Amino acid sequence: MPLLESTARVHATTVVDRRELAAGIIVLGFDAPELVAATRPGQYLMAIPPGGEVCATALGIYEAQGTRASILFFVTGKRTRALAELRPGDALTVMGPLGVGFDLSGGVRDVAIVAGGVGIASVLLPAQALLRAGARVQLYYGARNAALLVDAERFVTEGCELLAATDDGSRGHHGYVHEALARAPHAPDLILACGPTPMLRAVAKVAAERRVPAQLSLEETFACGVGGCWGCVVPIAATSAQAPSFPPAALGGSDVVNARVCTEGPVFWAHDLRW
Amino acid sequence: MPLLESTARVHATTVVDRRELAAGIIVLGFDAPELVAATRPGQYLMAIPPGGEVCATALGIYEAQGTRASILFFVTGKRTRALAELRPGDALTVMGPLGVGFDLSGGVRDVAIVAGGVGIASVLLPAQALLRAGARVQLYYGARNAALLVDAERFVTEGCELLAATDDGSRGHHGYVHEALARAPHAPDLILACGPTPMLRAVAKVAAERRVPAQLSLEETFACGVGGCWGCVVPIAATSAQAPSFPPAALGGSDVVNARVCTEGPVFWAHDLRW
Amino acid sequence: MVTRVTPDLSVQLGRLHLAYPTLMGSGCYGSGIEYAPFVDLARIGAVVLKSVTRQPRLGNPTPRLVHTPAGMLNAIGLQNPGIAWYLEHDVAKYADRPCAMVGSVAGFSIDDYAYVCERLAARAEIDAIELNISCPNVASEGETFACDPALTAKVVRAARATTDKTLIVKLSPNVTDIAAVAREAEAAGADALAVINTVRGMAIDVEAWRPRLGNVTGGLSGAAIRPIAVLAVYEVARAVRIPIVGQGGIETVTDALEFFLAGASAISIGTANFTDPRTPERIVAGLSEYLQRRNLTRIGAIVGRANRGFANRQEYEGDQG
Amino acid sequence: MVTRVTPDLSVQLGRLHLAYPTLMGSGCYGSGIEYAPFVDLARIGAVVLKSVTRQPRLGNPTPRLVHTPAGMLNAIGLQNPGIAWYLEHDVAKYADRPCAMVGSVAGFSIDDYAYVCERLAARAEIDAIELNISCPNVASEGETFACDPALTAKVVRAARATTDKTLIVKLSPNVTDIAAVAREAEAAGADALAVINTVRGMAIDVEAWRPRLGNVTGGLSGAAIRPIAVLAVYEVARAVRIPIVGQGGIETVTDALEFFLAGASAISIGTANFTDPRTPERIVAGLSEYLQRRNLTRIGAIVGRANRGFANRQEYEGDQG
Ligand SMILES: Cc1cc2nc3c(=O)[nH]c(=O)nc-3n(C[C@H](O)[C@H](O)[C@H](O)COP(=O)(O)OP(=O)(O)OC[C@H]3O[C@@H](n4cnc5c(N)ncnc54)[C@H](O)[C@@H]3O)c2cc1C
Ligand SMILES: Cc1cc2nc3c(=O)[nH]c(=O)nc-3n(C[C@H](O)[C@H](O)[C@H](O)COP(=O)(O)OP(=O)(O)OC[C@H]3O[C@@H](n4cnc5c(N)ncnc54)[C@H](O)[C@@H]3O)c2cc1C
Ligand SMILES: Cc1cc2nc3c(=O)[nH]c(=O)nc-3n(C[C@H](O)[C@H](O)[C@H](O)COP(=O)(O)O)c2cc1C
Ligand SMILES: Cc1cc2nc3c(=O)[nH]c(=O)nc-3n(C[C@H](O)[C@H](O)[C@H](O)COP(=O)(O)O)c2cc1C
Ligand code: FES
Ligand code: FES
Repeated sequence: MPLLESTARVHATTVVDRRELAAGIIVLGFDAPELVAATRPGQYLMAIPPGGEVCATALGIYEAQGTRASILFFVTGKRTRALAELRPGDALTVMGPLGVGFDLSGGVRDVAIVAGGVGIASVLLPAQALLRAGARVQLYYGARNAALLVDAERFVTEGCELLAATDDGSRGHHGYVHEALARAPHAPDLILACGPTPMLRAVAKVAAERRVPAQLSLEETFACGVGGCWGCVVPIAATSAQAPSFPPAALGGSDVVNARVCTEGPVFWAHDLRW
Repeated sequence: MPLLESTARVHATTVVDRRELAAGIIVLGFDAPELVAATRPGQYLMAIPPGGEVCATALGIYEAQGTRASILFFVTGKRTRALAELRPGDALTVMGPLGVGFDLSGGVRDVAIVAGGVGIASVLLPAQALLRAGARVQLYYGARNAALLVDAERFVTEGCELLAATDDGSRGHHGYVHEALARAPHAPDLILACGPTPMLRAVAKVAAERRVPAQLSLEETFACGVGGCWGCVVPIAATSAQAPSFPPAALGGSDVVNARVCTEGPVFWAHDLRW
Repeated sequence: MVTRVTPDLSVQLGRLHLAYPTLMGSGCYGSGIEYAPFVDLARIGAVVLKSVTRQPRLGNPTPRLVHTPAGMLNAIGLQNPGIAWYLEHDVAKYADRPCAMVGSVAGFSIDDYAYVCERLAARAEIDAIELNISCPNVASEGETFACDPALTAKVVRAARATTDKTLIVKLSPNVTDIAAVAREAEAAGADALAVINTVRGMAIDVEAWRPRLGNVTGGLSGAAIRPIAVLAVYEVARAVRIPIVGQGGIETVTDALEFFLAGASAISIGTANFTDPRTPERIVAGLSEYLQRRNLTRIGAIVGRANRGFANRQEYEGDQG
Repeated sequence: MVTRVTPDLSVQLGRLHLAYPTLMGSGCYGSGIEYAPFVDLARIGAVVLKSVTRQPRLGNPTPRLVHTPAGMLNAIGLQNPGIAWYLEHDVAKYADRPCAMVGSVAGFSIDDYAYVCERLAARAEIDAIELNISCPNVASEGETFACDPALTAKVVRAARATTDKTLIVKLSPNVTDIAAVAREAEAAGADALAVINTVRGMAIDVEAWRPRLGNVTGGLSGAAIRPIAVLAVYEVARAVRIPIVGQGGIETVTDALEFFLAGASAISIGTANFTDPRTPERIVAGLSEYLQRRNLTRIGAIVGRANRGFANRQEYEGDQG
């Protein structure tokens, strides 16, 4: 049986570093050289929480350098609570890298990255790659308040221009992050975005208005995370290069198919989405 | 509606002391002066594990003095694992004291207490009460090996005579604890026992053979712990003073009724049991 | 302008008025007296008493309980002293009751149900009757009535004829179409429906090679069955007009809200009392807060609102203010 | 004298011989290929493929998944490209399969089932067929066959006529008497029964006041339903002589043993793969250890042993040695 051409594997790793960036926002670093070698910007992994909860949980690959990768997550429920209990020296099993990453080909020079809340976890690697390739990277970074703009300075150190937005005005633009993007004097070549679905919809609208191509990293409830259950779909144009193999005649005039966020995505072109 | 004449209450307490007596055997001390004041030897409490597991868990009241009570437990499953994570300063809610304790009336002078494994948690208070009343107390204490004879010295300090038994012979009698009891040169006035069901059955047999009255503290799977669900029953003689109110005619010749271990017990006279 | 008033949590089930929409599940809460040291019974709606039968029953052999993932199996087997002894020795204790007392009736024939229902309902201490036609733990003695719409109709009609007090009929999830059974119960005169009783299940001791329960099979309750119960309430709510007492795995206010939104007018709490007896008061407090936050003045305002598509319920009035 | 030999875990389901008694649940494991980077497929018994229908299906609207206590609800809605496209584009990928491939057939009429079954079974890459007559997530389009013994008999007979390959019929727990359905499936020619598919359920978003699933209702799987599934296997095992593939919430070797002891000859793992894809290999290792510890030489020795009371199964041989 032909295997998928996949570099994803189960990695039994060890936590080597734990930082609490803000109350309930954790970064766990772990040694996984093969994962690092295989990871492309925008990919994610499935973390298996200790204690055998019902499903593993999808998390962006935040950092990946040398032997060290990390995840950054908000403690929202059972599974992230279990992960938050891990300390350096504890075992951690992850599956990855998974999904398609951002498409950074095409020699883009001027990129706006939009991150909302925990979306920040998926945009460090693309920012680093773009900066390495000599692009200008503006980070539009929104959160409820200044304290939740975690690791913002890190991105500045890497070379990004930071444009913060907070719901309460405690730092940067007072309001939504897409509003800051809409007001930017010149449009970028490309927009990359990761964050809550309402933010992504708003970014897609701004991108369409300003006629800038945009890639959105979507979030859906996952079960398998590897393409086996078809539980995580989003409707996209049947003409998209990311559309799953499907008989065109079956669509009965509709041009929409359901693509798996975990496998065909999580990154889709905004203009392909039919949500 | 007439309330039960019960001194049991919900107590919101704080852990003040945590000791690991052996791997996976924990004592948690907490401040609960009203619980202490109400507790009689052999009673238990329901501990509500942090995290909202399905049911609270029944644990003997190990120590009770002044403002301080404690529980002693073996980490066997989800609920005791959750309790084992508590540290001094953490909140702990308990309901108690519950059940009937040992009957120490009648001026007994020479008592054998038989404890198997975690059964030790329910026999410190009766030992102390008997010693205070001037009785001789022999503690027959069995465990798999010497390391699991936790707090044995504590009982000696209190004034008990210790007769240890271990499955592997690493301390005291090599074999079961009831064998040590069967071989004792003179029979005691009274036997009190707490431990695994097979041990209790063996103790009951020895007690019958030697014609010594015995009180056994039973263990059953509990749900409510307060007499509301009738899930924890054991068959006893309908003539027992502990038999629940039931129409005698209904028994159709049988002399057995099902009594709640949590409420009519957990301590029953061995001669009343029909198990 | 928004005035924050304490929302009205009261509920009407036939002739029975409850100050709070929280009932304590039959068989889980004894006679209520057992829980009096731990909760303020005046802050709950009603205790549904342990089911009583015509003849005394010794119940099933031990073990009667097994803990399972997010739930538990029970097979008590309706241990009870029989209606005669019960009327003589137990019922008088409820004279000064701080909340409503709902008598629960179980049986093995239509005549049994009518007989016990009539005698129990005649007592002033009993405020309403629940017909437990869905106990999964005595099946060996006959078919479960609630698994058959025709039998359900007959037994409800017979019980209905014996009393004017509120008659709640407790349905079983162990059927293909619970709505069909619900319709029969309504047509036969039920004032309200309790949805659901436990789901049939079993656990095996893999070392001893035998069932973990003395009765072999049991009834599954607790959070594990909540999605099954929410759907049952949703389907029954679309089939009948009488109020529903939703139950099955309610542990938190969020869980309770799922049932109200699915179409329950009241809820019942069973297994979650075993986790923490303060569960009912937490849920009542949480319901008040939720309604206040959404500027709603009464619990009825959210009943059945999970789907604007159904038309046969009258509570819809939308967020106010 | 005791010799420790590696126990024989192989199992025979009709004409299908499996090296391991572990199947991967339909709809949970894609085509198996998706899991190949994470597990050694040569160490599992069979992959039951995602169900395929006559016509292509776009499936249900998102959200299709909700996590619930100790389980999850799904409402995928049988998204698949239809049998024609499937035969042309997908089946050939299984030519060099490292384990058995069981095709899963779903449909909305007896004719659908027979049509798809015949075409799929004709392919050499497909080792056996499972008839999914129990999907709870397409009910709006017609009654679930497995909820009706007579319909079950008809659809199984029609499928049986199209192939000599092993035919596994997948039953629904959403019935009062699963044994009655099982007997009909056996009489109509099923070689084995898959017990159980998911339990119908629902979850509600209490802030948005709407169902959490795009399809409103879904199927509950995972540890929450294990007691329900164990009982279903136990009851079916006493009603039929053909082998049973037990499933519903199997996560550990202990869970798997419950199903074998209840009467399953093989087991299927679905949701637990989402927790950890190493679950199947852990269970296989655990079964070997358990049998060795008890001096048993083959998995068949424990099938149905939870209750010595049933007489119609032949595997009983007691602990040996
Ligand atoms: C491709 C991808 C990448 C992702 N990357 C990241 C990342 O890098 N970092 C990160 O933090 N997250 C990320 N996520 C999201 C993350 O996977 C989920 O948030 C995570 O699974 C949460 O798991 P949990 O068990 O802790 O919370 P859950 O229990 O799943 O809860 C999540 C949310 O649902 C709510 N909720 C849970 N149960 C209920 C209930 N019964 N009723 C009402 N509401 C409820 C909670 O309040 C919470 O807000 C990603 C998701 C995807 C799909
Ligand atoms: C009156 C009374 C007093 C008690 N006093 C004490 C005391 O003082 N100290 C004390 O430690 N205990 C005491 N117990 C026992 C205690 O209540 C239980 O052991 C406790 O509830 C364990 O809870 P748990 O969730 O940690 O373990 P559980 O999960 O309930 O497990 C308990 C045992 O069952 C086994 N088990 C659990 N799940 C499964 C499964 N799915 N399949 C097979 N086996 C399984 C475990 O291996 C374990 O040995 C007392 C009990 C009673 C009735
Ligand atoms: C230990 C136990 C005993 C029960 N006994 C009865 C009973 O006698 N009569 C009855 O109608 N329901 C009985 N039930 C069912 C409950 O009243 C309730 O309907 C069911 O458990 C679902 O709710 P829950 O998940 O909140 O417990 C019993 C449930 C449990 C757990
Ligand atoms: C996401 C998901 C999709 C499923 N799809 C199918 C399907 O297409 N056909 C089918 O017969 N069963 C399907 N099932 C049911 C499983 O095969 C299995 O019978 C059920 O989930 C119980 O086992 P489990 O608890 O181990 O998952 C699906 C289950 C899940 C969780
Ligand atoms: S989560 Fe299973 S296919 Fe995407
Ligand atoms: S545990 Fe409920 S009556 Fe004893």
